Amino acid sequence: MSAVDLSVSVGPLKLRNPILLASGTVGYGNEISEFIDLNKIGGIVTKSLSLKPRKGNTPQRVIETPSGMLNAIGLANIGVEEFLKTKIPFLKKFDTKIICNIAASSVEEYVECTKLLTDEDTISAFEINVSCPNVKEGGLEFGNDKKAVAKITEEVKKVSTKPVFIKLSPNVSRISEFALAAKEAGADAVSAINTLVGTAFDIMTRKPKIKNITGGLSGPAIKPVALAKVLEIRRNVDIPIIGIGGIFSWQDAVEFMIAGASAFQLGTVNFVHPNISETMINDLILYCEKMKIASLKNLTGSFIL
Amino acid sequence: MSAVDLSVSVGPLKLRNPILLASGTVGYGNEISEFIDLNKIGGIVTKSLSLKPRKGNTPQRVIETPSGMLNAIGLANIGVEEFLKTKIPFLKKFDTKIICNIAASSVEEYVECTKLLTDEDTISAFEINVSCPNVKEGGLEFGNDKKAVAKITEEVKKVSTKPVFIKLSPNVSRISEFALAAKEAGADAVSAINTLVGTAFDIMTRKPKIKNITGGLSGPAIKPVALAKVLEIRRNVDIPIIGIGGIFSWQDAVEFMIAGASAFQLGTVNFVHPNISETMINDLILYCEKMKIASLKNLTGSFIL
Amino acid sequence: MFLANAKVDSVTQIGTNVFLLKLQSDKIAANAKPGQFVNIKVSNSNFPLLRRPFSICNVEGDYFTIMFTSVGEGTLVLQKKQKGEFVDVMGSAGNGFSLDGNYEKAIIVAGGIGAAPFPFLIKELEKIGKEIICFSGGRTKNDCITYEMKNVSTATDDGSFGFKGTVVELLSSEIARYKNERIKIFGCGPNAMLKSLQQFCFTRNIEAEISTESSMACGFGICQGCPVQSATDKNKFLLVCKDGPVFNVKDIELP
Amino acid sequence: MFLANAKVDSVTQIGTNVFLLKLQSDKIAANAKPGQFVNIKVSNSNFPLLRRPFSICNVEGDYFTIMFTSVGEGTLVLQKKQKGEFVDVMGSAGNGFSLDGNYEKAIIVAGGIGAAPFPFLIKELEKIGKEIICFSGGRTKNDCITYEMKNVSTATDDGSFGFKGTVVELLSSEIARYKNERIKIFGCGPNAMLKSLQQFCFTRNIEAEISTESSMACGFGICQGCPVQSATDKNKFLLVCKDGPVFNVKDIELP
Ligand SMILES: Cc1cc2nc3c(=O)[nH]c(=O)nc-3n(C[C@H](O)[C@H](O)[C@H](O)COP(=O)(O)OP(=O)(O)OC[C@H]3O[C@@H](n4cnc5c(N)ncnc54)[C@H](O)[C@@H]3O)c2cc1C
Ligand SMILES: Cc1cc2nc3c(=O)[nH]c(=O)nc-3n(C[C@H](O)[C@H](O)[C@H](O)COP(=O)(O)OP(=O)(O)OC[C@H]3O[C@@H](n4cnc5c(N)ncnc54)[C@H](O)[C@@H]3O)c2cc1C
Ligand SMILES: Cc1cc2nc3c(=O)[nH]c(=O)nc-3n(C[C@H](O)[C@H](O)[C@H](O)COP(=O)(O)O)c2cc1C
Ligand SMILES: Cc1cc2nc3c(=O)[nH]c(=O)nc-3n(C[C@H](O)[C@H](O)[C@H](O)COP(=O)(O)O)c2cc1C
Ligand code: FES
Ligand code: FES
Repeated sequence: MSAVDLSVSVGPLKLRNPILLASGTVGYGNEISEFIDLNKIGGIVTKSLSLKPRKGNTPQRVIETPSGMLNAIGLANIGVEEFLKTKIPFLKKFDTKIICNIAASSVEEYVECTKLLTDEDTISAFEINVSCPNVKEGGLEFGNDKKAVAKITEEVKKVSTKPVFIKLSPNVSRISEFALAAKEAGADAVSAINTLVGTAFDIMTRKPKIKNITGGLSGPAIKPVALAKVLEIRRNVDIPIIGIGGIFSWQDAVEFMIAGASAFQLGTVNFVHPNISETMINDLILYCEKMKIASLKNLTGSFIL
Repeated sequence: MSAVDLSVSVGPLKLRNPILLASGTVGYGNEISEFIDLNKIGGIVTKSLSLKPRKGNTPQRVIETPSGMLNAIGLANIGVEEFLKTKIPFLKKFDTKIICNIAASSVEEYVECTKLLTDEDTISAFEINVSCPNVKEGGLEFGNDKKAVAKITEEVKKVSTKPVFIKLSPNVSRISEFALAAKEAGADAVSAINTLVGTAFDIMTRKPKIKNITGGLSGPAIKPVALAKVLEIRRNVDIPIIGIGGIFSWQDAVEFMIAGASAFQLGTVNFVHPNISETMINDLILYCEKMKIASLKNLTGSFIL
Repeated sequence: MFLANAKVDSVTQIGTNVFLLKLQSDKIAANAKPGQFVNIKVSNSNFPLLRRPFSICNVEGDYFTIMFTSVGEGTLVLQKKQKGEFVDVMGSAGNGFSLDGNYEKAIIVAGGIGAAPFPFLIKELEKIGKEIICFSGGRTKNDCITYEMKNVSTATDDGSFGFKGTVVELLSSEIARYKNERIKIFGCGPNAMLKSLQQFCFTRNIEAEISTESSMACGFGICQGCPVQSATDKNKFLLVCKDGPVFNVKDIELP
Repeated sequence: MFLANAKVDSVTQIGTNVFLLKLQSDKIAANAKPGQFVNIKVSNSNFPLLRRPFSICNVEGDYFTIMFTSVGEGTLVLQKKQKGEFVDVMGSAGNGFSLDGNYEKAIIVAGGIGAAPFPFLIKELEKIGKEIICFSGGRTKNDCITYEMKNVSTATDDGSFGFKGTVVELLSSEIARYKNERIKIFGCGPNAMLKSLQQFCFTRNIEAEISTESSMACGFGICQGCPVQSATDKNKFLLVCKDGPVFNVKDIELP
C-alpha cells in the first residue's frame, strides 16, 4: 500500500481516486469491465439517459480526424426505465461511484428523469448534460443559454437527493459565465468539457462524412482547448471542476488537475486503451511520490502562473 | 496550360487561385519566397500590423500539441510605418495579391492604420484581425462582441479604398452572428477562423508551457472545428468566406471550399512544408479534371447534405 | 475479449495490394472463431488514433493472420511492420459465423478483401465435414482474391479474371446446380455486394450469414458508433462490433 | 536554404543516449557552415507535426551528420531510421559561427548534447590553422560527449568523468593557462550553462560566440516563435532561428 492518498472530493462526492470514465465512452459499464476492475477507479458516468429510449442518429456516426474523432451518436440510449431495470442490477455489484448522466429536451424532462433515478441507492450523483451538440431539439440551445442552464440546474437540484454536476459546452464565448450560472443555481460541480462542434467532408461525394452533418470533436486534438476552459473556470468561479477532454495519459490527467480539476474523466481513450483507467493509478502514485505530493487532491489548481 | 480555371473572387477581389498564405505564418513574404514563387499563388496576408511596432510576448511563445501547436506571439510586428518603408518595396516586385492584416487595440487605431495603408497600390485588400486571442487589450474582447465587430467594420470601411475582410474568432457560440454583423456593417468577406484558445502545463514545474498562459491552437487538430464554422456561416449568412484552419493538404483545402469557402489560407503548414502552397496548384488542377470541374470556383459551397 | 501484445511474425504480400500479417498471441489464437475480428492499434502514437478492425483470416497454433489491403494511414503502418515488433491487439471481437444449420454445402461468397475471413471459416467447416464452394469477385483480376479458397469460381467487373460481372451475378448463374442440395451461404464484402446477396437469398429463401463493415470507434460496444438497422424492429439499431459483424441476412437492413 | 530529400546512410549509437544520423544531400552538405542547423520533418505523418532542429555535426562530401539525444517522440522516430529511407530536411538554417577574430586558440565549451556542432567547427578551425582546446561537461559520464574533440578536458556534476563540477567551473580553473594568448570561446549547451559562460566571458572580457536553443515552430523566420532578448535594444527581440542560433555573447540576454 502506497502512502500517497489518491482520494479526492468533487463537492460532496468522495471518490477513491479522481479517475472517472466519461459519459458515452463506457456505455453502462459492462463491456469495459472485461478490461478493468471497476472497483479500483473513482467511478463511471453513464451514457446520457433520457426519459424514453432514443434510437440515436442514422449512421455514419463516427470518423477519425487528426488526433481526434467526430461523433454524432445522437444520445442513443435505453431510457431511464430500462436503465433502472437492466443496468442497475449489474452496477450494484461494484464498489465504485455511479454518476448518472441525464440528457433531455426540456426542463420538465430533466426533472422527470432525476425524480425517477434519485431514489436509487446505486447512483451517487447526477451529471446533467446541457451540452450535447448532436441533438436537434435542446442540446446546443441549452448549452448556449445561461438562463436555461441556471433553470435546469435549479429545478434538478430541487428534486435531487444526490450531488448535481452540470456538464458544460465548450462551444461558447466564456465558459466561466456558464459555470457561474450553474454555481449560483446550486450546482455542486461542473464537468468541462463536452465535445467541440466539428465536421468533415468527403471530397469525392461532397457529403459530410457524418450523416448528422456536424459531430462532436473529442480526443487529444481538443486537450489544449479543454485545459484552457478548465483554467478559465478555475480562475473565475469558485466551484469544483471535473476536467474532461483529450486525456490519453496520466500526464494529461495531471495537467487537468494542475489547471484546476478536482477529478477528471477519460473519454475517447477508452476506445483505444480500455484498460488505461486502471493502469493510470500506479502512474499517479509514482508521480506523487516523485513530486513529494502526499495527497493527490493538493494538485488541484496548483498551477504557478 | 490546363483547361481548368482556378481563379476565384472573394467579393470584389479577384485571385489567380484560392491559395492564400495566412497572417502570422508568412511574415511579410521574404523568407517564404526562398521556397515558393509568390507569383504563382493567390496572395499572401501579412503578419498583423499595428500602428506602432509591437515587441510581442515574452517567450516561450510556441509549443507543439497533438496534431497542432499553441502560439502566443502577441502580435509582434514592425508597425505600419516600417512596413510601408521596408516591406512594400520587396512586395512590389511580385504579381500577387497582398492582403494587409491589421490588429489594433481601439477602433481609432484600426482606422488610423487603414488610412495610412489604403493609398498604397501594392495592397489589394485589408483583413481586419478582431480575433487575436493572445493580446491583453482588445483582442478577445473585440472578437467576442458583435457590436464592436460591427463598429470596427463600419469605421474601417469608411476610410478604406480596398475590400475589407473581417477575420473572425472561433471562440464564440455562434460565429454566423458575427459574420452577419460584419456583413451588415459593410464587410466584403469574412475570414474564418483564427486560432482556438488553448493551454498546456508542464507537470514538473506546474507552469504553463506558454509564457502568456494561454495561446492560440492551430494546425490539423482544429480542422474539423474550422470546417464546421465555415459551414455554419455559409448556411446562415450570404457573405464570401475565406476558409482557414488546419489545412495541411490540397484535400483539406477542397473540403473548405465544399463547405463554403471562396478562397482559403494556409497557416501552420507553412512552417512544416513551406513549399506546399505552390505544389498544391497542380493537385487542385488534377482534382478538378478528375471531377470534371471546369472552374474551381464552382466548388464553393457545393456540399450535398 | 483480451488486450494482447502480439508479436509480428511476418508480413507477406500475396497480391497487388493484398497483405498477410501473421501475429503471435496464444490468447487470441486460442479463443478466435471464424468471422470474428481483431481491433489493432497499429502505432504507439496518436497517429492513427483509433484501432483498426480486421477479420481474423486464419489461426495456426499460437499464431493468427489478418489479410488486408492498404487503403490509408493505418494499413500503411501495418504494411511496414517488421518481424519481432509488438502490436497492440484487442480480440477476438464480435460474434463470428455460426457453423450450425441444416446444410451440407457451404457456399462462400467474397467481394474483394471480403475474402479475408474465409480461410479460417473454410478450415473449420471442413473439420465438421461440410463441402465448400467458393465464389470470389472483384473489380479487376487484382482485386479478386482466392487465397486458400476451395472450388473457387471468380468474377470480375471487367472480365479480366473469370466471369464478367459481379460475384452475385456469377452466383445466380451457378445456383441452379445446387437446387436439390442443402446449402448455406457465407458472404463478406462491400455493402453494395452484400445487399444484392441479401436480395438473392431472400428471393430464393436460402439461409445465409453475412459479415458486415461499419466505421467504428471502439469495436466492443461502448461508443454506439457502428449501428446497423434491425430488420425486425424499426426502433432498433444493432451494433456491428458487438451484435455482428456477422448477421443472419434476415436480421439487418443494410444501408 | 533548401528543402532536401536526404537519404539515410546510417544511424550509429555513440553513447548511452547519443546517436549520429548520417544523411546524404549534396545541396545541404555543400552549403553548410559550422553552427548552422537543419530542420527535420522526422515522419511523413502529422506526428510529430513540426520540424525538429538539429545542429549540423559534421560534413563530408555529399554527406552531413547530426548528433542527437533521444528525448521525445521526434528523436525516437529519428533513432529508428533505416538506411535507404528518405528524410525531409530543411537547411542549412541560421547563421553559424564566425571563424573571424583576433585569436590563435579556439576554446570549445560544450554542455551535454551541446557538443553537437563542434566536430564540424573544429575541422574548419583547423583548416585555418587555429589551435583547439576543448572542454566538455555533463551531469554524469554518460552525458559528457567528447566525440571528435581535440585536447579535451571533461567535467561532470558527479565527478564520474574528469573534473567534478560544471564545465564552466572547469574552464575557470584552467583559464589562467591561456592568460597571455589570444583566445576565442565557442560555446554550446543548455541555457543555464550558456548564462554562466556568458558571465565568465564578461568578467574576463573574452571574445565568445554561443549557440543557443529555443522552441521553434518554423525555423526560418516566419513565425516569430523563437525570440531572444537583444542585449543592446530593450525593445527588440532577436530570432534564434534566423539571427542565431549563434550569437556573440554580448548581443543577447539569455532567459
Ligand atoms: C469488422 C470489420 C472487419 C474488417 N476486416 C478487414 C479485413 O480483414 N481486411 C481489410 O483489409 N479490411 C478490413 N476491414 C476494413 C478495415 O478496417 C479498414 O480498411 C481500415 O480500418 C482502414 O484503415 P486505414 O487507416 O488504412 O484507412 P483510413 O485512412 O482510415 O481510411 C481509408 C479509407 O478506408 C475507408 N475505411 C476506413 N475505415 C473503414 C472501415 N472500418 N470499414 C470500411 N472502410 C473503412 C475510409 O472511409 C477511407 O476511404 C474491416 C472492417 C470492419 C469493420
Ligand atoms: C538550433 C537548435 C539546434 C539543436 N541542435 C540539437 C542537436 O544537435 N542535437 C540534439 O539532440 N538536439 C538539438 N536541439 C534540440 C532538439 O531540437 C530537441 O531535442 C528536439 O526537437 C526534441 O524533439 P522530440 O520530438 O524528440 O522531443 P519533444 O517530445 O518535442 O520534447 C521532449 C523534450 O525536449 C524538449 N525540447 C523540445 N524541443 C526543444 C528545443 N527546440 N530545444 C530544447 N529542448 C527542446 C521539450 O521541452 C521536452 O522536454 C537543437 C535545438 C535547436 C533550437
Ligand atoms: C462517442 C462519444 C459519445 C459521447 N456521448 C456522450 C453522452 O451521451 N453524454 C455526454 O454528456 N457526453 C458524451 N460524450 C462526450 C464525452 O463524455 C466527453 O465529454 C468528450 O468526449 C471529451 O472527452 P475526450 O476527449 O476524453 O473524449 C461522448 C463522446 C464520444 C466520443
Ligand atoms: C505562429 C502564428 C502566428 C499567427 N499570427 C497571426 C496574426 O498576427 N494575425 C492573425 O490574424 N492571425 C494570426 N495567426 C492565425 C493564423 O493566421 C490562422 O488563422 C490560424 O493559425 C489557423 O490556421 P492554421 O491552422 O492553418 O494555422 C497566427 C497563427 C500562428 C500559428
Ligand atoms: S464500434 Fe463502438 S459500439 Fe461498435
Ligand atoms: S522558429 Fe519561427 S521565427 Fe524562429
